[in-house]
Amino acid sequence: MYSFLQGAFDPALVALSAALVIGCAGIPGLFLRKPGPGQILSTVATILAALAGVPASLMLLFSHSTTTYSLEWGLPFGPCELVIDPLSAFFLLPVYLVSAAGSLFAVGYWPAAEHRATERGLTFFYGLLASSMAILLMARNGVFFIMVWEVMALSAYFLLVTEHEREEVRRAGIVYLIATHTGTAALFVYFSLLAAQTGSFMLPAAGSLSALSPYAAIIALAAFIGFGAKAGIMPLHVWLPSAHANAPSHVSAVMSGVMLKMGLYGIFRTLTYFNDPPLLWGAVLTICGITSALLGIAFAVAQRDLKRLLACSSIENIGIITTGLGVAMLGVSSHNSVLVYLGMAGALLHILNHSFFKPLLFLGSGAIIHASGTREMNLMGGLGKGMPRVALLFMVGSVAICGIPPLNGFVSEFLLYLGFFRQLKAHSLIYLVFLAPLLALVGGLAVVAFTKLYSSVFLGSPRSAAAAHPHEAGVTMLVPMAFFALLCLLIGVAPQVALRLVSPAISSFYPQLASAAVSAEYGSILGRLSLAGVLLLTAAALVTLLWRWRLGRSSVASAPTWGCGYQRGTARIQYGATSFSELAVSVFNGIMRQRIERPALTGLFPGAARCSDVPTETLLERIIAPLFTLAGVSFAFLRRLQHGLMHVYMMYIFATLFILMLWAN
Amino acid sequence: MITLADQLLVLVLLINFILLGTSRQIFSIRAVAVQGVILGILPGLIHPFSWHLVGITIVIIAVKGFVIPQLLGRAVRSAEINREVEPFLGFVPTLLLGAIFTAISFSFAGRLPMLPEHQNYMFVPASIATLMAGFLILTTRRKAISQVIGYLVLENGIFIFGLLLAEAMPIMVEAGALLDLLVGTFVMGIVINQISREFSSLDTSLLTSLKEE
Amino acid sequence: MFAALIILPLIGAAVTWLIPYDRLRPKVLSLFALAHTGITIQLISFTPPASPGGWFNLDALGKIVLLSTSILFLTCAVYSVGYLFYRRERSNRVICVGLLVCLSAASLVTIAHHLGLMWVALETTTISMAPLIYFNRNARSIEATWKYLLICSVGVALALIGLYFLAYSTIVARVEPSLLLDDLIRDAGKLSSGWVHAAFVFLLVGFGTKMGLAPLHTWKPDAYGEAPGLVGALLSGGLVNLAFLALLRVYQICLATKEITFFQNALVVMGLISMIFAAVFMARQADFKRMLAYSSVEHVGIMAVALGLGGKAIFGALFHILANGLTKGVLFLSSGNIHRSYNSKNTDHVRGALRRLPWSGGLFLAGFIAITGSPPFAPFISEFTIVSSAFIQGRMLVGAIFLISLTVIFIGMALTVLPMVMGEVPPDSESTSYRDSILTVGPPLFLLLLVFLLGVWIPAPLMTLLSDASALLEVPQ
Amino acid sequence: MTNGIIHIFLALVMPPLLLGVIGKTKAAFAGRVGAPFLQPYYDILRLLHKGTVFSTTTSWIFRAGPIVALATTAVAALLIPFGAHPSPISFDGDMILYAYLFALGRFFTMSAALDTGSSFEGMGSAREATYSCLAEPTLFFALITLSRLSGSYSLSGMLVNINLGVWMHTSAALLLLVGGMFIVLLAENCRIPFDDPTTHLELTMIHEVMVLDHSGPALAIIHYAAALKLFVLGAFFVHLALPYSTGNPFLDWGLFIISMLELAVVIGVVESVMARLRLIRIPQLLVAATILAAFSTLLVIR
Repeated sequence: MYSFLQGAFDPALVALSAALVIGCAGIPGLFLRKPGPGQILSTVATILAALAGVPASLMLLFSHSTTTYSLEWGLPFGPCELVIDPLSAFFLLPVYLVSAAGSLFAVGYWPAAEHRATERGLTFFYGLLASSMAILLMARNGVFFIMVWEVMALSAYFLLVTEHEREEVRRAGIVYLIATHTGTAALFVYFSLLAAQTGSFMLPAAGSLSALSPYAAIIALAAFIGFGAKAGIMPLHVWLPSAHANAPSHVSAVMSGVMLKMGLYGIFRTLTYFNDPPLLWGAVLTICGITSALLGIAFAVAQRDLKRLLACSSIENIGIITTGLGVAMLGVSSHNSVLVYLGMAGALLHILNHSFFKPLLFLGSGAIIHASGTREMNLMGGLGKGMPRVALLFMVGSVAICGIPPLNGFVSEFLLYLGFFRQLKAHSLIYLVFLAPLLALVGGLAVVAFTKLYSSVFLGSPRSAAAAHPHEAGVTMLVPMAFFALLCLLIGVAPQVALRLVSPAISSFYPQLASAAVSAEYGSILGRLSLAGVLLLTAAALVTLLWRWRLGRSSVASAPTWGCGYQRGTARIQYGATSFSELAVSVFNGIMRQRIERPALTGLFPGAARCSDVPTETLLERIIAPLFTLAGVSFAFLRRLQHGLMHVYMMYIFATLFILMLWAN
Repeated sequence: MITLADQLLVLVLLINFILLGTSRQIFSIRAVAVQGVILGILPGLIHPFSWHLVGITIVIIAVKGFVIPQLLGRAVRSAEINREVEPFLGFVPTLLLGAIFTAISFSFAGRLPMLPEHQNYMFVPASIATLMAGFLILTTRRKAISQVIGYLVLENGIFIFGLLLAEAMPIMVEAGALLDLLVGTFVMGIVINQISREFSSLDTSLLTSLKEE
Repeated sequence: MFAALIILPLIGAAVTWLIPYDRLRPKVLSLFALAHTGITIQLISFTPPASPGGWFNLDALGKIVLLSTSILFLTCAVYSVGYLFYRRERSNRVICVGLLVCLSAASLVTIAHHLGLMWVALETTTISMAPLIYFNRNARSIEATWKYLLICSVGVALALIGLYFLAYSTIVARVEPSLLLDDLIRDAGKLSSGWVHAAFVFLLVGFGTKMGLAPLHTWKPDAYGEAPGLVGALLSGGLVNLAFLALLRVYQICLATKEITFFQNALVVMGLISMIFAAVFMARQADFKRMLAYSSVEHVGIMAVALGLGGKAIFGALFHILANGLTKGVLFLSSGNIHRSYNSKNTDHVRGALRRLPWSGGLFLAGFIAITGSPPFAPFISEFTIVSSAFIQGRMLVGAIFLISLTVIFIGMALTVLPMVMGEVPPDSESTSYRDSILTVGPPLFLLLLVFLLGVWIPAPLMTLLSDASALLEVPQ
Repeated sequence: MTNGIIHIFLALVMPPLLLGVIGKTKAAFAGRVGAPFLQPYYDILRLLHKGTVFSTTTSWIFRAGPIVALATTAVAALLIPFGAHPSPISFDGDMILYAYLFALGRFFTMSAALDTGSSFEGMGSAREATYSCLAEPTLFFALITLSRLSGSYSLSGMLVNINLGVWMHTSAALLLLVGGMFIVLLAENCRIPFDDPTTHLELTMIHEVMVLDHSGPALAIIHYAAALKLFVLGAFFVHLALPYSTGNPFLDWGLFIISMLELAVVIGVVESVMARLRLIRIPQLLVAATILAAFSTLLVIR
């Protein structure tokens, strides 16, 4: 069937033009006098492009074909090729889906009429970001890659500082910009050394480089720093929480749902070059991955800012994906194809899943902030009554992100677990199995984090006046969320379909693998999983029926919650977000540092006082910021060289002359 | 003739030391003037007579010997309350350094290949020594006036070297010399006078307000 | 044709001197600048043969510098119409005349193939710029002028004696004594190495001072800080390139003498030192014009390193002449607008420029992004070429220092620029008469568009020009 | 087929009996006669006929809580083998599903508790969340050990495999495992020393406090679900601790029922002789359990 359709038209061309359309979608708005139409226009264009782009990339994915376009450009860096292979096609899917959904969400969330000053720029850079990501996946010329990469990074920056009147947004922006620029510097090294190896700036073909060559290690390191900083792998994550927390929500959705994946794509792509990666690489990836997962979710548990919590959980999910990739690399190095398959399948599928439920949650948080006007979870509560639909969709997202059946998050983690357990029969690397309990711990913490999030936002009774009168989100905001929720449920109930989606990408990553047979085997296992899912739903339905029947037969009354005898209960004595996680935080105290401001109570009748505890960015606040201060101080000392004394300036010249003379002879 | 030229060059070197050693602005200005006059005479001694040469000589003597000193002197008299040099480095160390540099420049010149007909001149060492003396003044004297003087000495050093090339590429040398004179006179003079107008006195004008704090 | 290039601006200078109306002068200035650009393009497309005697000749190197200088000058001239309108309080006769004289001298530098003549022209540009730096007529500006003048004159004097050494080496070598570039390159093999080495050192220091390589750069922050925006643009985008051209000439001779290694190493070391200096001085810089000055130090450092690396990096260096010149134009002109509008160049007072001056603020931000080597702007092309060739040549250390200082500089600049343009305008900041107008915003915008264009697409003729030029600087096999 | 039916029948009917046995044991220790063995059944039936009071602050989550809790436990019951008989549903990796089903149930019970907006129920769910996520790794270490011993990736495979022979070989590892799993069993089912189901001081409760606001049929469902959870986890534990099997299928069923009752008695004994721990100590005990399990894993892997 695909072949027939391909006869009809060239999917690669469709995908490419879709990307270009998305990029140009925001431009008309810049020139229109009225604010509204530009936004509508760009949204419509983006959605149409996505509608064309998704099927096109699916075809490319399943047809296992590789299409190449050569772009004419006047720069002296060799030919500029655009190539779409299954790996790129796979990563293209979330780009189209999320960007389209986000732009639809923006119509309700950031209406042009209310944000005359910022809407144009926002729409424009949003399109630029989306299309640059799509084109990035096709770029095969290193220099072109960097250019697109930087366009992506910068447009993300401009989206992030949309509300730059706020100090906190500016800080987040600067941190982000510095981090991403440092990453780009690493990419300079990366592509230069690749060029030194291959003699051209074209990205090497799969398996064309040897990992034993002296530069390979440096190349890998540079890639890890450059791409890992973008992906937010620990310890390169410092920019991530504040950036994702302070961007407009639909932008956070794209940044977290797609942009992080671009960093991962870079790492995937890099690993394909080498035909014999040493064990060390896989080990490093695995360790960094599991560390990010654990610490990321631990930080998430401690957060009190809604979007920060989501951002930290992004670090966790990226960590899980990286773990999967690392395990797969270990499989490659130890020639254990089952491990490769399961690791890659888990990683890729989790990439897909994360780009469904994370945007769902971020969009949901947008709706929440829209309704309650704050990001502080301790001030929310009871929103579920005002906005039941959002609450339902958000519940789907939360369950999915905890990796709980019957939703999609579970499927990818399930594959990883299988991979770990399979090691018990392997000849080497048997200790990988110890990742299973760690991953289980991550899952447990995720449940803590998201019950905290969900309950303190939607459940109970409102803790502040702001949250008292929420309003349901509009259709344009609900539709994208519902769309993602549906996808989560779909993959959760029919995982074997999703597995067919990732197999081509895997085989393009590791051609030696006889992927058909293996995928068939695991397809059947996942089939049993979906059976269990169905059973679960039926069981739930049965219990519900039983209960309804009993409810019908007996009296139903309603009364205020029982205060255990305490009659004067107020909304403030509910368990809030902070108090809920307090116990868990105290257990993991070593990892999560809380800055606790306690007032000093003195005298017999101390006045009113507040106590607050704020989770701290350990790495940023304890290590990096001090380093910057140190550098500033030492530089200030060095700046005395420019002291305005003419004769000393003359001495500089004389000294230079003298030294050069001595050197010359 | 040659011997006379060499003796004059020795005189130039002596003047360098005077400049390094003297503590009075006016005196050092005069000294530079004398040095200029001597340099004006030098071409006449080593080149055959020509009207062109006469012209050059007159111009140089006029400018180096009279115009510049006049400008500087006016600046000093009008704007300088304290007419001491106020060196950044004491006189004795400066003189010692001067001596050392002169020695260095002689050895340096010795190591460079020369035309046989220039072998027994001391043009090269003298020019380099003067150059270094100029640098020494520039680096050890605080005041604007002193630095102009240092610059002039520097130029004189270059001029001496130019004499070696005079017959090979006369236009070049003259252009260089004249342009330097232009800078020396007008621009420096003008700026000095501007400074003295801007800051009522050159003592207050140590010119150190532009810096990184 | 060559004569026209030189004479026309001089005529212009004379005319502007005679014009009695302040309003009229800048317009005439831009008229002559336009004519000059026309001649430049004419010359570049149909290059006449070298003049008899070979004193004047426009080779590829000269073309590149001439092109960038002429474009930059034209934009600054147009800008001056709008800018000087805000400086009505004082006569603009000196500045207009000075600019045109400088233009004439600059063109002479690019076409002169006789080192002595080139030197004379260079010295002329130095002198003609002095009164422009003193435009503001206050204590600070006189100090800046004084330092600029004395240090640059000393530098140029050193260059002169360097030339003398070179000439003397020809005499000693018993070849026909001359400072014609072609003769020198021809006879380079025979010259006596002692003198040649001394000459190279003196020329490097001399032209390096004019160019502002650290630690010879000390005049730069003062001069750039006190001069008006457009003068700063010309200093950092024009004069720097002229001095660099002079250095390129020396490099050519050096290449011919087969003793290039020392010179190259010296260039790399001084270049890296300049970049490190810039990195140190740019962090927490409270005066954004001085910050731009240090950025200029950084970029001459980049050019020097590229020249020292040789090979593919030469292309980067030559392209950087254009990229840096034009981008500096954007930065200085827009910063001039911001300075006018806030009447302060202290970053503590200048806040929220994007709110008060959307265009100038945006241009300044874009210029910052461009100058720090982010695509899709021209400096990225050159800087990436240089870094990559450093690594491809296997000179890891050089590449590493280069990249690290680039990153530190980016951080320093970001911490200065972003707070300036973002956020709210402080309520206590004084309101001035300045408003963005087409005349003050158009020129930098035009430059930015050029920078962007060159960043994504280098036209074929320019490409050939650049490759010809780099062929002149390649080691002959 | 018959085995499947028996399996489902037992899972549906037997769980409350365990509670009854535990109660009887404690009564015996206290020197009382105690409630009849079938008391839990009576309670559940009575509750099913009672009316319901819904708190005004609650939303649909509150109602979903009990349903999901029961549904997940029921599916888990289908995954675990009873005695020598493999479970009706078993496939590679079902143990992971088994572990995560409880997480799902927990998610909803905790949310339901927090939905009431009562500070006590919030307290309870906070504790539940922390302790259960600490218990998580222990279970996985146990699974690893069993999978290593049996070479199978499904619960039936790895549990049915355990028999005296295996005990002979790897007694040390299995002993450690039994210790760890027993702690987890008590913790997950909120028995003493972790939680006291019969206390009346809300401040000290974990599980019981989370269901304060549930009433009538909902409470019945919750009690039944709790019993079922005890049964399911107990079945897992019984496989480790009492791995007897005769060839005869029906004898094996009997054997399984007996050993479950034995387990109930043991729990009863523990509850009678021990006091509830201070909340601060609970994490330490759980971590200790994890360490035991980890050691057993190391023993079998090396």
